[in-house]
Order: sequence, then C-alpha cells, then structure tokens
Amino acid sequence: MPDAKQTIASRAGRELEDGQIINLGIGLPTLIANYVPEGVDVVIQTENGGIGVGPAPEPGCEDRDRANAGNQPITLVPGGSYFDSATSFAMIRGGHIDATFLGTLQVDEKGNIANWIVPGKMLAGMGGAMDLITGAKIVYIVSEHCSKDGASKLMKQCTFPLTGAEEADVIITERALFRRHPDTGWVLEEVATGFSLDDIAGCTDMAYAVAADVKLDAFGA
Amino acid sequence: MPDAKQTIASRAGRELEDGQIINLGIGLPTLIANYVPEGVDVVIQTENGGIGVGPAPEPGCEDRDRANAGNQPITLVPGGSYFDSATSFAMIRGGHIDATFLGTLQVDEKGNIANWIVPGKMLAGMGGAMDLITGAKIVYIVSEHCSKDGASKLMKQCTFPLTGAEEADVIITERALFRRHPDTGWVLEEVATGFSLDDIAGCTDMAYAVAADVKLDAFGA
Amino acid sequence: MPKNKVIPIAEAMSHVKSGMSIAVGGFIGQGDPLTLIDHLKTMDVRDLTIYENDAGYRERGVVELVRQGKIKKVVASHIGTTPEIGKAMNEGRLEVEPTPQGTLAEMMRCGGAGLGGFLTPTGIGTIAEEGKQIIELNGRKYILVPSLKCDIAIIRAHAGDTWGNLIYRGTSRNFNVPAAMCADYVIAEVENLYTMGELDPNAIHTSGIFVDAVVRANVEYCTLREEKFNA
Amino acid sequence: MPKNKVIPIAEAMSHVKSGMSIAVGGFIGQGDPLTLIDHLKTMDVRDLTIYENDAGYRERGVVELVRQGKIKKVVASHIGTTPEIGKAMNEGRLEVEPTPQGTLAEMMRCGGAGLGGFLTPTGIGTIAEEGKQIIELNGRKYILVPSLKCDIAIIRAHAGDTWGNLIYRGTSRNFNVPAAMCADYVIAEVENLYTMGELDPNAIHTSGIFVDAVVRANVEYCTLREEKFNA
Repeated sequence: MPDAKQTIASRAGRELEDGQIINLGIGLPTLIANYVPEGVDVVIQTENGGIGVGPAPEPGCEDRDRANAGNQPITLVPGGSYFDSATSFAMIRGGHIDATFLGTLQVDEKGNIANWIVPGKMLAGMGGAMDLITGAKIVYIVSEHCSKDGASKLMKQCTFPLTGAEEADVIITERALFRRHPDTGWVLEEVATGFSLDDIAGCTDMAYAVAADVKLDAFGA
Repeated sequence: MPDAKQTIASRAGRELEDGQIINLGIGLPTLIANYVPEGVDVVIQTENGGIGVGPAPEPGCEDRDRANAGNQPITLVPGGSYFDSATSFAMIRGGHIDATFLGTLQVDEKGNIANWIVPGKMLAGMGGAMDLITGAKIVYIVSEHCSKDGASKLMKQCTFPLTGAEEADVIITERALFRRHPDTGWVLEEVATGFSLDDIAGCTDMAYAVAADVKLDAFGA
Repeated sequence: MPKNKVIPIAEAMSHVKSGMSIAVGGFIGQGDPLTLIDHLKTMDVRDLTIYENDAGYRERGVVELVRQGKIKKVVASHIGTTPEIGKAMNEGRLEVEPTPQGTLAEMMRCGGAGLGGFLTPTGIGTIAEEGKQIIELNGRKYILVPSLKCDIAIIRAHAGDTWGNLIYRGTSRNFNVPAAMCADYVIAEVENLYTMGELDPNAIHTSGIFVDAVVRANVEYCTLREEKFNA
Repeated sequence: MPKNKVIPIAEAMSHVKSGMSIAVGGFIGQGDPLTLIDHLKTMDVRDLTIYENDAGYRERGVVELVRQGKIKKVVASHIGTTPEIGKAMNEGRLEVEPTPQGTLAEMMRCGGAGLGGFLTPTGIGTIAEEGKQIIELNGRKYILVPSLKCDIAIIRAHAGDTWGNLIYRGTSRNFNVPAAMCADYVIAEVENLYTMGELDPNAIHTSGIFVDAVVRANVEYCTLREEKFNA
C-alpha cells in the first residue's frame, strides 16, 4: 500500500503547467513541490512574503528570516523576492496566483470547503486560506478521501463552518480525482490503482457524475 | 513695497515647528522652504514620492529621477527616501503629515477651499490637493489677499467648486494672518506692516473677529 | 526558474486594441513609459481610455496620443502641465475625468489587490462625491470608490530582470507601482536589464508576478547608463 | 535633518497602558518584536487587545503575555502554532477573533492610509461575513471591512536609521509593514542601527514617517550581526 500523502502529492504534481504561479498550503500540499514534472517550471509563492520558493536549504544553512508559512526553512530561486503581507495578499486576492493547493476537513457537492475549525473543539484559524480560496484561479483540494474515523470528507453538505463557498475546482485524494463543472457539478475523472468505481461510490457522500472516459488505475502505486 | 509672495512665505516659515513633517504645494508654497527658522528642522514630503526634500541641486547636478511635484529638481537630505504614489497618499490621507501649505483661488467663512477649477475656463485638476487638505493635521492657505481683478479671495462663500469642505485652519496673506477656531470661526491675529485694521476689513469679504491682542506691523517689510 | 518575459516591443504592444483601457505609470515625465508611448504612436488604435496621474509634461507623453486622436478619455488628477489637453477638452475632442491623486493611486492598487473598492474621506463635500455612494462609518462620511481594472498597463522601471522584477529610481517610482498591479496585461520598459538573481530579492519594488512583458527602454529615455547603475 | 528617535526601551514602552490596542508585527516568529515583548512582560499592564497574524511560535511571542494574563483579546488569522492560546480560549481566559490573513493585513494598511474601510470578497458565504455590512458591486458581493487604528504598534526590522527608516530581511517583513502604519505610537526594535544617510533611499521598506521610537533589538534576536549585514 503506497503512502496516501505521497500518492496525492504525486498526482497533484502532474496538474502543474509550465509558467504557473502556485501557492502550497501547510502540510500535505507542501509535498507537491517534490513532484513538479520534468520540463515544467512553476513559481511558488508563500503567503508570509516570498515568491520563487526553491528547495529546502542544506542542513546548517537554515536562516530564521527565510521560511515558509509553516515556518520551514526555505531558499529562493534566482528571480525570487520578498514582500510584506499586504502586498502578498494583493497578489493572492487579486487573481495573480494561478493555482492553490489546500488540504481540507470537508468539501461538498457545491464546492464548499471547510478546513479551519471544528466547532467546540479545535480552532487553528483560517490563516490565508480564505483569501487563497477566493483569489486563486484554480482551487485544488488535496486531501485523504476519508477522515480518521472513516467518514467521507467528500460530503453532501459541509457541516463545519466554511472556509470558502462554491470555490473548490478539483479534488485529488489517494483514491480519485474529481473536477467540478459550473453546470453539471463534480465529475469523477480518475480512479487510483487498487480502487474500483464501486469503491469510490462507497466512500464518497457527495453526488458526482462519472466521466465517459473515466480512467482506472490512473495514478498511485 | 516688498514682494507679496516673499512676505507670505516668510511669515508662513515662522509657523514651522521643530520635527514637523510638511508638504508644500506648487508655486508660492515652495518658497516657504527658504524661510525655515534657524534651529527648526522640518521634514518636507513631496507627494510624487519623496520625503526629506533638501535644497535644489547645484546647476549641472539635476537628475531626471529626482524632482518634486512641480517637476523642479530636488535633492534629499540624509534620512530621506522614495516611495510609490499609493504609499505617498497613505502618508497624506493617514494623518502622518503635520501641515500642508497650499495656494488658493478662494477660501471662505466656513473654511471651505476652492483652488482647482474655474468653471468653464481653466481646469488644472486637483492633483493631490484634495487628499492633502483632508489628511494633513493643519491646513495653511498661503495666498495673496485679492485676485488679480482686486476681488477678495477671502469670501463669504466660495463660488467655485470646492477642493475641501471646512478644512482651512490658517490663512496667511501679504496683509494679514487669520486662524479659524471650531466654534467662533476666523480670528484676525496679525496685520502686516503697511496695513491697518480698516484696510483688512476693506479687502476681506468673509466674516471674522479681531483678536483682543491683534498684532499690527506683525510681519512684512 | 521563472520564465523569460523579454519580448519584442511590437509583440508586447500588439495586445493593445482600440477601445481598451490603459493604466499609465509616471508623473509629469518622471518615470513615464516614453518608449511604449512612442510605439503606440505608430499603431492604428483609437478610442483608448487612459488612467494616469497626468497626461505627460509639456509636449511629451500621453498628450502626443491625444494629438493623434487616439484617446477618447483621460482620467487624471492633473492636466495643467500639458496645455494641449485642456484645449482638446474645451473643443470637445477629449473627455477628462478629474480624480484626486490619492484616490487614483488607490483605485489602481485596490483593483490589483482583488478588492472591490475602498472608503475615502477625500472629496467629501466637493463635486468628487457626485454620483458616488456615501457611507458613514463611526460618525465620519466616506466616498465609496470602486476599484479599477484596466486591460493594459504600460510602465517604466530603472532596472528589471527577465521575469519582470522591477526596481525604480528616485521619484520615478510613483504611479508605476500601482499601475503595474491593476491590468490584465502589464508591459514594462526597463532602462537596465538583468538576468534573474542579479537584483537583490529584498529590494524589488514590483514583483514579476504583476508583469507580463519586459522590453528595453529607448536609450535616450534612460536616466543612468548601465555601467553607472547601482541598484 | 530628521530628528533622532532612538530612545531607551523603557521610555518608548511607557506609552503602553492597560486597556490599549496593540498591532504586533511578525509571522510565527519570523520578525516578531521579541525584545519589546520581553519588556512588556516586565510591565504592569492588563486588558490589552492584540492585532497580530498569530500569537507567536510555540512558547515565544505574544503567547507569553497571554500566559501572564495581560491580554484580553487576540485578533489573529492563525493560533495553531501556540497551543496555549487555544487552551486559554477554551477555558474562557482569552477572547480570540479569527480574521482572514489578507483582511487583517489590509485592515492595518487601510487604517494607516486614512481610509475608512475596504470591500473584500474574502469570506463571502462564510461566518467571516457575520455582523458585517455586505455591499454588491458589479454583480459581486463584498464584505465591508472597517479599517483598523491601534494605540500602539510594536515591530522589528533588520536595519534601521535613527529617524526610523526601516529595512526588513527575507520573510521577516510580513506584518511589520502594515502594523507600522496603523498605530498612534509605533515602536521599532532594530537589529542593526545606522545613522541617517547610510541606508539606500531607494530601498527603505518602512519610511520613518510612520515610526515614533527606535530601540536596539536584543542581540540574541538578531539574525545577522552588523558586520555581516549588507542592506
């Protein structure tokens, strides 16, 4: 059984297009940087104030003034630069980011996303997620298909407070890839190795159509 | 007869306080920089994007990228810096400028200022004046007392479109100095050499009180 | 590695079409994109709407395009430095919409920042509030100014790299920064061109994220030659 | 010549009184004004309201003031990096107002820029719009966010001159820039202090016009020593 997170990050990496400017959320999404396809150059923005994020620094070369939004040390590629938070969110809200990749607690039929609070339990805060979801041209949800208790994260309707309303464009889990179309809603386009169409149906609460040319064994393993 | 503009600029210079940040309008107000009193340091902001404006450069040392809002070459004093127009007006609108000195076409009893358009005739535009009048802590009107046709610029009510409503705090002309008090309105505090209280009354259309300690021969040659 | 955006001026400017809105950087000649304006003079476009602090200085700048009849409307804070503009307006050949300087700068920045608008106290009690929504907040009145999005922006910088990171010099920064933010397609003429990594990442004034095309400025519009330049 | 704003830390911090609002620069430890926060720990003040992206990182930052019971309320985008904050909130010892990161940054900038507020699409359709005025413009809904003015701001910069011109380094710039704009009294701790004229006038990130007091940062919070620093 392959690692779910690496499967998701690897499939997400194949979405990247040359020249795109992307923002990667904390945690799983950060792994996508390891799966940028050969010949594809993307520019990574980090909302705490940097663009052109490169590989992690060599051990011993970390710098307290060079970190991402998760406080991991970073380097910049040539051409990268730094800026303040108001400018960073001008970039984000202003539609200058091509794609954002975010984890989630819940995502639903209408494209609603809930990933910042479990009422009465955990409040991390929305951080930059509300702005990223609103401003990025394509919003990718990259997340395990089910929560730890086995419930589908792909729900009929989110029950937690939303981070963004009708903003999710693509969902990539370790089991499947869905794209949302403005008129017809979610379409199952790909199923990962080791899962059948029935498996996906069994662990997905939101309604979706199956693409005529749905790909089985499309990624993973 | 002393030069009216120099008289006004010289009296205005005596208003300056150590540490103040000021903005000088194009034309007459620019002359005030020549009358900063000994021992008083003021910081001059220019709305096109500089702060710490110093003396004009030596002939031959002018630089196309270093000019004021009237396109006159400038230098910066040590500690000065440059910025963009959005930041410049954040300074201005945000109350970070202590005093602005502006010429005018008309100013009236309520402190209304009209200095950007003569309807049907001349449109220069308001430039940064509306923002300066709104944002600066003290708004000085520095202007000749009468227009070229001899009419008082200090009117009962402005007839031209306003640049700012109820914003003028001090009027300095070659004949007199008035300060506006929130409750009582304009008060004549000083009369220039060569003019009497009657002279001022004769060339001033707006209502004003005369200060109990009004100074005669207060300024000017 | 960010991509190379240096392209021929004709290719960059081919994005400009009749009827478009153009944000123009500069301030009465300080940092005006004269190379791009010169190219626009050779193009067959008309009915352009210009958003700029002014219309240039004396004979140079956007005023040249007005003279050619290419411009329908100028939204500016000040047109006193180009007497031809007032003349064209009075003769009905040009529409001029005066706008407070700070409001114009913020309209551009807000448009680029994805904000719908902002509340400014500037112009309350004047004709600047005519036709605008007034909002009262904490006892103070504000004009609700919608943000600005343009089709094109043309700007000038003192130094730039091939991805479009820009550094301005002195008071030539001005409207070039907000203009660069608010347009669908942003063309920067740069006086000194660098490869990526040559400019200090802490000293960039306009990130390349806002810039679509980079062209070399005509050498006669350069304030300092490359060999003398110290970013 | 602009005046010298370098004063003893106790004199600068004496402006902080109980019940005040404080804007704090930094981002989970990157550029946090730890010297000023350390000093605040020694002061007898309470009921403070903090506006900051977060409450620090792990054990350090504003979280230390929460532990001391000095803080009434934290307005932040993220408190996940300081577990004590969530605990204090759940125990009713602290009020937390979650705010989108871009909205918080813009609230500060707008307050400093004399704007009454701004229209953001961020948070439409979420609880972020609760209690807020919604304005529809060109067919899109926006939240009207009032701008923020604080009594005090505490920030940190990598380099500063005696007038308070500041240069930040790397991702430590973040909220230090907008926080510096929005307060009545702004205190900057600087890692490397310069005399006026030593910093490049084209490379200043925060103009001294926004800064009221400059103090030296504790040497252990400096990322690079002076001899290695190249602005």
